Amino acid sequence: MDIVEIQNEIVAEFSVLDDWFDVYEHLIELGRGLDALSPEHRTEDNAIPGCQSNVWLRMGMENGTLKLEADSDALITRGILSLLLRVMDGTRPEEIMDSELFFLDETGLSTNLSPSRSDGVKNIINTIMGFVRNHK
Amino acid sequence: MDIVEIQNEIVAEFSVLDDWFDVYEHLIELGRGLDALSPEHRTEDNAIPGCQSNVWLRMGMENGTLKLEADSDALITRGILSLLLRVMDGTRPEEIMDSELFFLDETGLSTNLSPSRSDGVKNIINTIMGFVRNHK
Amino acid sequence: MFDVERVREDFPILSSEVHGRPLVYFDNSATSQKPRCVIEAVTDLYTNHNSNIHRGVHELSGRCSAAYEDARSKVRGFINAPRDEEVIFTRGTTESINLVAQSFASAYLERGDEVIVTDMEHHSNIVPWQMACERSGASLRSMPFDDDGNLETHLLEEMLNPRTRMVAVSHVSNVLGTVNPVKDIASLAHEHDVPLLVDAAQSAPHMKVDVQDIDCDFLAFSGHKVHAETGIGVLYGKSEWLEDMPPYQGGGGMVGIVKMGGTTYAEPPLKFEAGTPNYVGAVSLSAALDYIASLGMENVAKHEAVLTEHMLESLAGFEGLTLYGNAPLRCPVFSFNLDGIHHYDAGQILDKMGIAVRTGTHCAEPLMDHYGITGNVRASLAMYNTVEEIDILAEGLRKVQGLFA
Amino acid sequence: MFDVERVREDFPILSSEVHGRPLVYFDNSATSQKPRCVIEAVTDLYTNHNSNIHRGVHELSGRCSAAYEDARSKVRGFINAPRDEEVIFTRGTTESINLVAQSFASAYLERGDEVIVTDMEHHSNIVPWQMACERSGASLRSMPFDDDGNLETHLLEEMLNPRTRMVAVSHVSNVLGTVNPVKDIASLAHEHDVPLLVDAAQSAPHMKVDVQDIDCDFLAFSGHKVHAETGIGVLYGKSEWLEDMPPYQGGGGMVGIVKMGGTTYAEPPLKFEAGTPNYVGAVSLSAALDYIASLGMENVAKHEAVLTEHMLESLAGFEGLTLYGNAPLRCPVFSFNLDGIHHYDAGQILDKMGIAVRTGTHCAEPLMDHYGITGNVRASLAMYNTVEEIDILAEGLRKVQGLFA
Ligand SMILES: Cc1ncc(COP(=O)(O)O)c(C=O)c1O
Ligand SMILES: Cc1ncc(COP(=O)(O)O)c(C=O)c1O
Repeated sequence: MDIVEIQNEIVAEFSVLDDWFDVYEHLIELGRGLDALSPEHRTEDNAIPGCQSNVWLRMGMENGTLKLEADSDALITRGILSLLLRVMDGTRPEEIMDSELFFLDETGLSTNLSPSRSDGVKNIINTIMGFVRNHK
Repeated sequence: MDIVEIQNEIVAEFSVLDDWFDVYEHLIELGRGLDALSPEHRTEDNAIPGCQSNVWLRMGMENGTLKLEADSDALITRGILSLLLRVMDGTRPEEIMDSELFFLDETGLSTNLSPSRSDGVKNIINTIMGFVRNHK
Repeated sequence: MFDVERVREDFPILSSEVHGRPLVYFDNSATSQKPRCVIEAVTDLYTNHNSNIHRGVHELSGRCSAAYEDARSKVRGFINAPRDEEVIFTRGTTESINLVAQSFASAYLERGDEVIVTDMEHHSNIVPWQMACERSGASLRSMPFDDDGNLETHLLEEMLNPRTRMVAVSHVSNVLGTVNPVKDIASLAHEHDVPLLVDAAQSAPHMKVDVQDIDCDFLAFSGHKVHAETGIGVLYGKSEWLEDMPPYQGGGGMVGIVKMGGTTYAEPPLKFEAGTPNYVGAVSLSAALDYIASLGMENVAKHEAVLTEHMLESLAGFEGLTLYGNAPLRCPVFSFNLDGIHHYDAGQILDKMGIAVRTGTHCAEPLMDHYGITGNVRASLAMYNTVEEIDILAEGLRKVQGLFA
Repeated sequence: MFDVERVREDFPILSSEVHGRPLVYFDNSATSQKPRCVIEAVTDLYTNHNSNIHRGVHELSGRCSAAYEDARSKVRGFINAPRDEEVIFTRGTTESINLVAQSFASAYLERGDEVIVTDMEHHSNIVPWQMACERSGASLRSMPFDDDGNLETHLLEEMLNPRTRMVAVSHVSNVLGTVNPVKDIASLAHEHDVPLLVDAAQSAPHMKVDVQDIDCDFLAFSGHKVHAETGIGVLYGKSEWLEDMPPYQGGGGMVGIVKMGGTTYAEPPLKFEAGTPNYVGAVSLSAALDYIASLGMENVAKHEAVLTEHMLESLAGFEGLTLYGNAPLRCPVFSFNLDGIHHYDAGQILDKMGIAVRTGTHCAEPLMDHYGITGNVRASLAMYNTVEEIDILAEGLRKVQGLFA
């Protein structure tokens, strides 16, 4: 699946959820499923500033694709991180840069998250995009 | 005339004036009639702070009555000073302290003067009253 | 009597909905909501009277100057200060404390001197002192508190020494709700000839604050936390200090005579109010204090005592919840964590139910360090909150627990 | 096109009467009036959205945080700053300049260094530098101006020397209306590696201010002078300076990690915004800038050019009147005296005719000293003033002369 197809899949997955309660339940479930970052990588250097929970990103390149790991101490944030990983981990930088990141809007997650929270997500995405630009 | 009678006289004098224009004309006339304070008495020490024009007061006691001299570089202010002199100069401290100072309100001068200007007049009166209290 | 439903009608925002649910506003320690009379005072000023103050010769300027000075008198009465001249308008508590820390520090703080704060302070009563200490070579000491949220005031006696120059303490903790014994602290400090600054940001909305009764040397609070506009605050200072202290900011309004070669300064309070002051904010504060007076602070306090009791009952029996702070004397500020659930997760879910709480460190990291936590959930109440809203919160917390179970 | 009558309808206060006469508001340099949309933005915020910003987890806080940061972007656009992070919200011009004077001074000013201002500055761009010089042992130098109100910029070249650390100049004089050649001053200062601060308090309401075109290092202006609320202002600073400079005030919102033993600071702009910022003021500024944009600053300037021409014609032929300042490039600020009539006397009579002017020194005593006067009468115009109002002023001045003849 390419980056568009994965996002469409996520949009479809969220479209069957009835209300915010189900959405959050799903995010929590996704958050539970996210692999933890080992403590030695939860460093100051890997931390994203401006989020209301601690968020750590570990980024690298493997065989020409982005290797992305992420963690947070808050479960809902982990759920969002798991979606970002699904879309971007293992994807080629060019592909990431050439595509729109539309799933947050189309799932309604960006309006569901209040502005200051989507600011946090924006910081995370900006950090990833910065890395990606430097490694294309 | 005692301090009440003088004030009544002033109130009567202003009551015949038709509008603010006449009132100011009269104040200016009164201002012109006020004796100037000689330059050596227009000192920092005799200056009243918080007025929008320079105001100087020279106070002393003569035969048990208040000796009041005053000046300003603005003519309307001089007019008001001349009224204050008429009421208080040559009056015994006890008499000043025992009487109401009602002429500003009853002539309408205190509403005619906008709040910040009557603040200036208030400062002048407070300064005089302070002196009077210390010399009764 | 205090009729909370009638009071609520005075606050337009309280009838709004958030995420389709009636707003339950429990973030009052961050900022308070405004009664209609405050909003209208602002509108009226801009619509009918607006003009800059400071010796304007014209009518509008006179009106606004008078309104500004009336507001100062109103504040004087609110905190029972002896003189209007002891009331300085600032942007808020933070600026008030910075004013003292900077102006006081440059006058009195020297290398080796000490300033005492407490471990439960808001950053705004820590960082200004750290900066002042750094500039002057003084050092900062901090009074600890126990797990119930009571200051260990018995330690103050031995912390005070001939090098102590200032004690700065919050009247009420913005996390624990503890009402600190500032009156005792003042008398202890004064025995050592040390002045006391009281951060009244969290007490002013809830109780009668009396600077003469406390006998503090400085006291700071924010307009926006007592139902006035944002951008206005107060510093009370005893005249003897204000007259001695150098000015804080320079500019229009705070001067005597200005020459390039040297400038003389106005008397307090003007000496400390450089530039166009927020006279509209001051007028809104005046309206807010009138509003509080019309209800009666003692009635507000009585109503809030009922809320406090209900909240404590509700949270005490709550399984899987840790409440921080349990002081005998407290204001309606409650902070807690649900076991195993991140405060941010909890806050997000509560938000979806229309319940506005704050999560995180509440600008009190040393306090969080005391408990070894990264943050918590804070529900802070005001005069317009109700027992029913507390029940909605409890219900909400149970839902949160369910979601994360 | 610019229809002044329609514009006037947007400003509720302009239809009011003072002393039974239609208000002629000519005190715009002191503060400007507010269009309905600004007043309504404030009301709307307090009625529907109000909450403190800074990492609030709930909806209202999110809305206000977003509105605050949007306002920052709006300001960035208004002054054409490269980055949002270069825009700091303050209480007003005075605080902006004090921020630079204090924070910059503690980082860069040393004994023997020099700061250059001008003889036509507002006290708010003099006294902060005097205070900074006094603290650091630096000295203040001042660029003179000629009787027409033109800065003697040819002297700047020789005033600049290796000890010069800052040049601080007003963009537009608040007494003479002179538009100073800040772009030339910037390039001259930069040739000597000296930063330039521009006091744009009086230019921002009247002309396009472009920090990149000027290439200034700092620029300050006040919200209340561009039709926004009182209590909000702006400091623009180039990132390289802001990153280097130590913080100004300490408190909530401007920190990284706070420990009693030491604190780290946030990045700019937050580093310079301690405490609850005036987010409502910022939102009102955003609304005011939108309003100005909807009219088009170039249209405002064109209308004001017509007013300026009419005023100059009116005053040039006026017998017994001395006009101060006659610069080729000017904003609609006019100050004058009637021969033999004290400015305060004149102002009081004009007030009675509904004409609001300011009298006195206008916080510019060194300027008054240049002309050897104790003050003058200032008529300062804004976009909503009309040619007819100028005629009313002229008529009023004749009446004043009559009264005092
Ligand atoms: C040129 C100039 N600078 C600074 C100021 C000070 O502005 P504020 O009082 O808003 O801080 C003014 C306002 O009068 C001014 O005209
Ligand atoms: C105890 C305490 N001190 C100081 C402050 C800072 O107040 P402001 O942000 O209004 O300056 C607060 C507000 O959060 C507070 O709760």
